[in-house]
Parts: sequence; C-alpha cells; structure tokens
Amino acid sequence: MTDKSMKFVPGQPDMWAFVLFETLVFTSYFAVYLIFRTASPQLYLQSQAHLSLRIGIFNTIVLLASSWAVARCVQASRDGRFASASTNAYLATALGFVFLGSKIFEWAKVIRSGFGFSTNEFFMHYYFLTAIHCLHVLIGFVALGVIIYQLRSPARRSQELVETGATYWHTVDFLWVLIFAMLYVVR
Amino acid sequence: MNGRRELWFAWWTTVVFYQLFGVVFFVLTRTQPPPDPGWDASRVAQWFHDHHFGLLVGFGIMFLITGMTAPQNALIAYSMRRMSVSRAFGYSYLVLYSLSAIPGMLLMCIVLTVGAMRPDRDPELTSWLYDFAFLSFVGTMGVFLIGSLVWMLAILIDKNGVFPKWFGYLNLCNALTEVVVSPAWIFKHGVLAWNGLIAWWIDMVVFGIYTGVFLMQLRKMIQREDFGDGPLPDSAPDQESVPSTMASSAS
Amino acid sequence: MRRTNGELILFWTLPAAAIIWISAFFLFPGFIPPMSPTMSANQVAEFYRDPQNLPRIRYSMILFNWFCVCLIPILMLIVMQMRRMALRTPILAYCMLACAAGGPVIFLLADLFWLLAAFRPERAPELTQMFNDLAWVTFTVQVPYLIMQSLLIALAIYWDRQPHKVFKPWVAYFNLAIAAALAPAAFTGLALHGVMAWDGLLPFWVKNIAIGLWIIVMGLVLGQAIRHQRAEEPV
Amino acid sequence: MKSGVNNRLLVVWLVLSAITVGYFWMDRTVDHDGILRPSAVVTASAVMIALVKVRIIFREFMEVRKAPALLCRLTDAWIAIIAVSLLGCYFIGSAVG
Repeated sequence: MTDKSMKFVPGQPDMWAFVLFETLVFTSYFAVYLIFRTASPQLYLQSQAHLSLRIGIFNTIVLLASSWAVARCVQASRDGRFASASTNAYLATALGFVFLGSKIFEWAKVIRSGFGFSTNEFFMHYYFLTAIHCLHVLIGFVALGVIIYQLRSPARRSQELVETGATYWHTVDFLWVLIFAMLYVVR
Repeated sequence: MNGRRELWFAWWTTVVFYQLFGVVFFVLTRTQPPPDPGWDASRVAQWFHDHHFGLLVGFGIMFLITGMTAPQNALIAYSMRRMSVSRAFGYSYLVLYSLSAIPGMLLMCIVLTVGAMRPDRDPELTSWLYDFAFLSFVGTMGVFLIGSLVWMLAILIDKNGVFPKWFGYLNLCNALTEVVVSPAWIFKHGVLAWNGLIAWWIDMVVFGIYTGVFLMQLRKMIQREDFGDGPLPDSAPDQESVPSTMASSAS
Repeated sequence: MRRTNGELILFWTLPAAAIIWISAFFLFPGFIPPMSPTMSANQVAEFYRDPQNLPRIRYSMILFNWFCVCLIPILMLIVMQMRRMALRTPILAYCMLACAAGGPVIFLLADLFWLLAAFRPERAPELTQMFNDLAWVTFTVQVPYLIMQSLLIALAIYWDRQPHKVFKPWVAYFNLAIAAALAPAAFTGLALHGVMAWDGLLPFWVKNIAIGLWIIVMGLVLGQAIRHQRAEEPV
Repeated sequence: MKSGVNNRLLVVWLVLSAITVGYFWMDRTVDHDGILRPSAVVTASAVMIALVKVRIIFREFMEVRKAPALLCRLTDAWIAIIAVSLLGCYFIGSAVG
C-alpha cells in the first residue's frame, strides 16, 4: 500500500471547512447550554433523570456503526470494489434510518411523559440540540444519496465526492457523540 | 463599453446598503440587538418613548434606501447566470430575495413607525405592534432559507468555478440559522427567544461572517469576470477583449 | 403581417388600469381631502362607521386590490426596453425586476389594512385607529422601490451609449426629479401635522402627483420606444 | 492487506462502542440512594471521553491519520478549542453560580 507515503485530504477540502465551521457553531450551543446548566443544576439534573441512558447509548452505537459502514464504503470504493462499497453505503443509510426511528421513538416517549419543548430549560435545550442534529441527519441522507448515486454508474464514480459525502456523515456522527455526552451524561 | 462597472455599481450599492443598515438598526433605532420579548405593555411603551426619534428617523432612512437591496439580489442572481447551471436558479433567487425584504424587514419598519408615531396609544396595542414588528423581522424564515439553499445548490453543481465550493457549504450554515431562529415564535425568555444567546447572538455572528464572505466572493467574481460563458478565469483579464455579443449594435 | 408578441396589448392595459386607479382614488372618501393623522380615535372610528363612507371605502379598496398590480406588466415592458439598451450585462434589468415585485406589494399591504379597518367598524375605536395608522403609514412610505426604479432608469439611460438611445436623455433627468420628489415621504412618521404629515404637502400631494406623473410620462415614452422598436426591427 | 484495513475499522468501532457503554458505569457511580447530584468529575470525564471518541473518529473514520499535517493539526486544535470552551464554561459557570 502506498497510503503511508501519500498524504491526501479525504474528499473536497471545502467540506472540511464546513465541518470545522459547523463544529464551532455546535460548540457555541454546548457552551450556552453548560453555562445555563450551572446556573440551575438541580432543575437540569431532575429533568435529565427522565431521559433514558439506554436509548442514548443505543443511538450512539447505531450511529457509530453507520459511520463505520461509510468508512468501509470509502475504502472499498478506493480499492475499486464498487459492489461492496454500494452495500456498505446502503447499510449506512439503513442504520441512519434506525437512528432516526429510535430518535422519534424517544421523542414520543418523552412527550408522553409530559415534557414538551417549552416545559423547562433543560427540555428546551434537549429538543433544540436533538432536533438540529436530526436535521443534520436528514441532510446526511442527501450526502449518502450522492455517494450511492456516484457508485451506481461506472461513468460517474468520483472518489472525491464519495469521500466528501463520507466526511459529512462522520461529522453527523461525532456531533452526536458530543450531544450525547452533553444531554445524557454531564452532571 | 465597460460591463464591469455595471457589476461594480451593484456591488458598491450592496456594501453601502449594509453600512447604512448597520447604522440604522444598531445605532439609530436600537432595534439590534433586539429589546426583550418578555417585557410587559408599559415597559414596551416606555421603550417606544425612549427611542421615539431614533425609530422615526432611522426607519425614515430605511424607507428611503430599501431599494438598494435590489442590486444585491440582482448581482447574486447574475453570479448564478454566470455558472453552468440553468437560468432558473438565478431567477428563483431573485424572486425569493426580492420578496423577502417586505415581510423580513419593511414590515418591521412600518409597524415600529406606527408604534412610535403615537406615544399616547393604549400600551396594550403598542405592545401588539411591538410583537408584530419583531416577530415578522426575525420570524420570516422560509424565503431566506430556500434562497440560500438555491444559491448553495447552484455553487455546488457549477462547473465554471464562479465560487469555491466551501462557500457553497457556508450557504448551508446560513440556511441552518433560519431554522435555529424558529423557536423565537414560541419563547418569550431564554436563549431561544428573539433576543436570546442562540437565536440572536450566535445566528447574528454566523450571518455576519456569511455576509462578509459573500461580499468578498462577489468582489472576486467581478474582478475575474470575462463576460464569456465558459469557466471563469482565475485572474482578472486585462482588457475586455472578448467580443461582446449584446452590445455589438452599440458602436 | 408581423407576428403578435403581445407587448402592445400589455401596453394598452395601462390607460384602462389608470382609469380604474383614478376612479378608485376619488371613490375613497379618505383621499380628497386626505385624512389627518391628528384625528382622534373616535373621529377615525366615526369615519369608518359613517354609512356614507363605509361602502365607498370598501369598494374603492377592493378595486385597488384587484388592479394595483397592473403596474407590474408595465414595469416588465420597461425591463424589456432596458434589455435593448447598450448595456453589457443584464444586471440593471435584474434590479428592475427585483424592484417591480416590491412596489405594488407594499401598496397591497396598505390596501389590506384599510379593508381590515372597514371590515368591523364597530370594533373599539383604538383598534380601528391602529389599522388606519398602519394603512396610511404603509401607503405613504411605499416609496423605496419607486425611488430605486427611477434611479435605475436614469442610470440605464446614462449608460446607454448608442446613436439612437432607447429613451431620450431628458427621461433620465425626469426620473431623477421624480426620485427627489418621492424621497420626503419616507420621513412622514416624524410629524403628525404640517407639510411632513401624511396628509401634508410633501408626503401626500407631491408624492402622489409624482407617482401619477411618472406613470403618465413613462407610459408615453414607453409607447414611443415600443413603436420605434417595431419600426426598426424586421417584420 | 484489504481485510487488514477493514479489521482496523472494526477494532475502531468496537473500541468506540466499548467507551460508549462505559458511560453506564460512570452514570451509576455518582448517585447514592437515588439522589441526583452534580459532579464536576463526571462532567469533566464525560467531556474528555467524548473528545477522545471524536478524535478517534477524526483519525480513523475520517482518515485524518493519512492526511497532510495541516489537517491533523487543525482537527487537534479544534478538539482543544472544544475542550477549553466546554470545560471553561462549566467550571466558570459553577464558580459564579
């Protein structure tokens, strides 16, 4: 393998600019959340107790698996194994939908327990962060769609676009890792 | 024949407009950063009282100059015309953003002018005008959201290299702020209210960066423009040596 | 026989629309003379409750609601003429397009406020007064796009360097003068009486006469330009 | 060789998942008798563990490992920025409140 000697930026460098910018925006959301959290720790702790850590961990692992599938897809496509790449892209999409479904299930559960968007500050942050992340997941499906579209025809198959879409999808993943820590674990 | 000066006209009008916009909204009328949505009617009436002349003079200036948004929209539409994408993109953007100025800005100017004109109005009504003004201003989202996405899509699929792709992705960041601001319709207090840390301050920083960047990018585009329809050259052509088709009847 | 492109049909809608605009203008009881901003809430409510006034308010504003956007096809014909000018880019034409959407829509908003005020005149007088204020302020400050349009036309004529200009140079100066005449109306919020009030000399008389004059003069030169275009172009 | 690469990814995913499950244990250690209490240690570790996971995702999944030094440094700098802002906000907020 020549990977060791050849240095390259995966995908369009432009997408990396987006990733870094969007990460900063999310960091500012988290910072605001933490500042307000420290102002009324009991309210946040008691509200947080109504979230299920199990569902959170399940969601995280599903999304990590989806990311893993995309990483496999990129490597397969680079090695010219396009069938395997496609399979992994579909797998990633399917896991993305599992995440989405479990997210909707969790929202429904929390709403049924009587906690809405405007119930209190914690749930405001909870719904805001999960919803804006969910929007990123939906946009991520477009990115995965681009990957699948690229892989389908031999005439297209731009490795750069495949990697660009993958970079976006991993961003969705690591943003969730941070959101998960913020909402479910932080004390 | 100097086509570039037509583009520079649009660019400079845009720059001057944003300067004046900043002066009017941040200095004269003090409507940015926005006052508190949680105030009761008498506090709102007090706010109108305190900013009486600032509001009337400031928005008078806005009524005079809002037309200057047209060259900005025209220039951005032109940037899409220069791309390898269908004309439909530029026209969509032109219509969306021309439309957006009325609910997204002028309505606020009109309603706050009405509020400031009669200090003796019943504070309950004044308070309704206050809500109307600020919610129409921050809560007009779809036109900007879809407009940014149209521009983003055009940049991403363009083959003429009019803008770098990262700028296309930055449009997505700007579009997302229009989603983030939507809870302003629900909350009267806290970080998601119309003056909140997230819904106003963070969004404003993103919008500020976006505006600064798109002005610079448009400037670069005008410098590189060769009035052809192929890929845009990297550096500015010395002369407009390319034969003009539109103006051939002129000389 | 030349092919019908429909521009003349659009052009001749202007006199028809103008007749409707003028009739609606005189039908509305609040224009001649213009309602004063110093009227008390009760006086405003009385004005809307008056059985003599109410139908005239409603019918005139319904007419405006139908026909105020008739200006848009005329503006589009001006855009078509701008595309014939010796300009390198379509940017000024795009600017005109952007303005064309704005102007009539602001008037449409004012129209809605008037109709709302007249819908339930039995409402509390303060509410009727507020809608009346919204209508009058919107109607008076509807100038931004009209000013920009005039300036754009002037600029386009100035840049139209060719032997047979589409519009004569005096049209540019005329448009500059109109833009200047419209400008004071933007500041009507500052005064409830005097020349700057919404029923005053500058924001009401000068502004509205300027708009009327602009429509008449631009209508005439536009007709002329279209005639020249048809004479020049091969059948 | 190829399967070697894919095995590496599998190991990465297993490590990430294992760390995630570790949160269970962390969550249990703070509460006694069902009383919830704030804990700076848990907060700091949660943030740091999340950032370790983010860095692994950057390095392995996003292939920053093979990217030019500039991108490596940028992503590391970003992780530092996130750590400083989050922990800073939490501790300054706690100290003030």
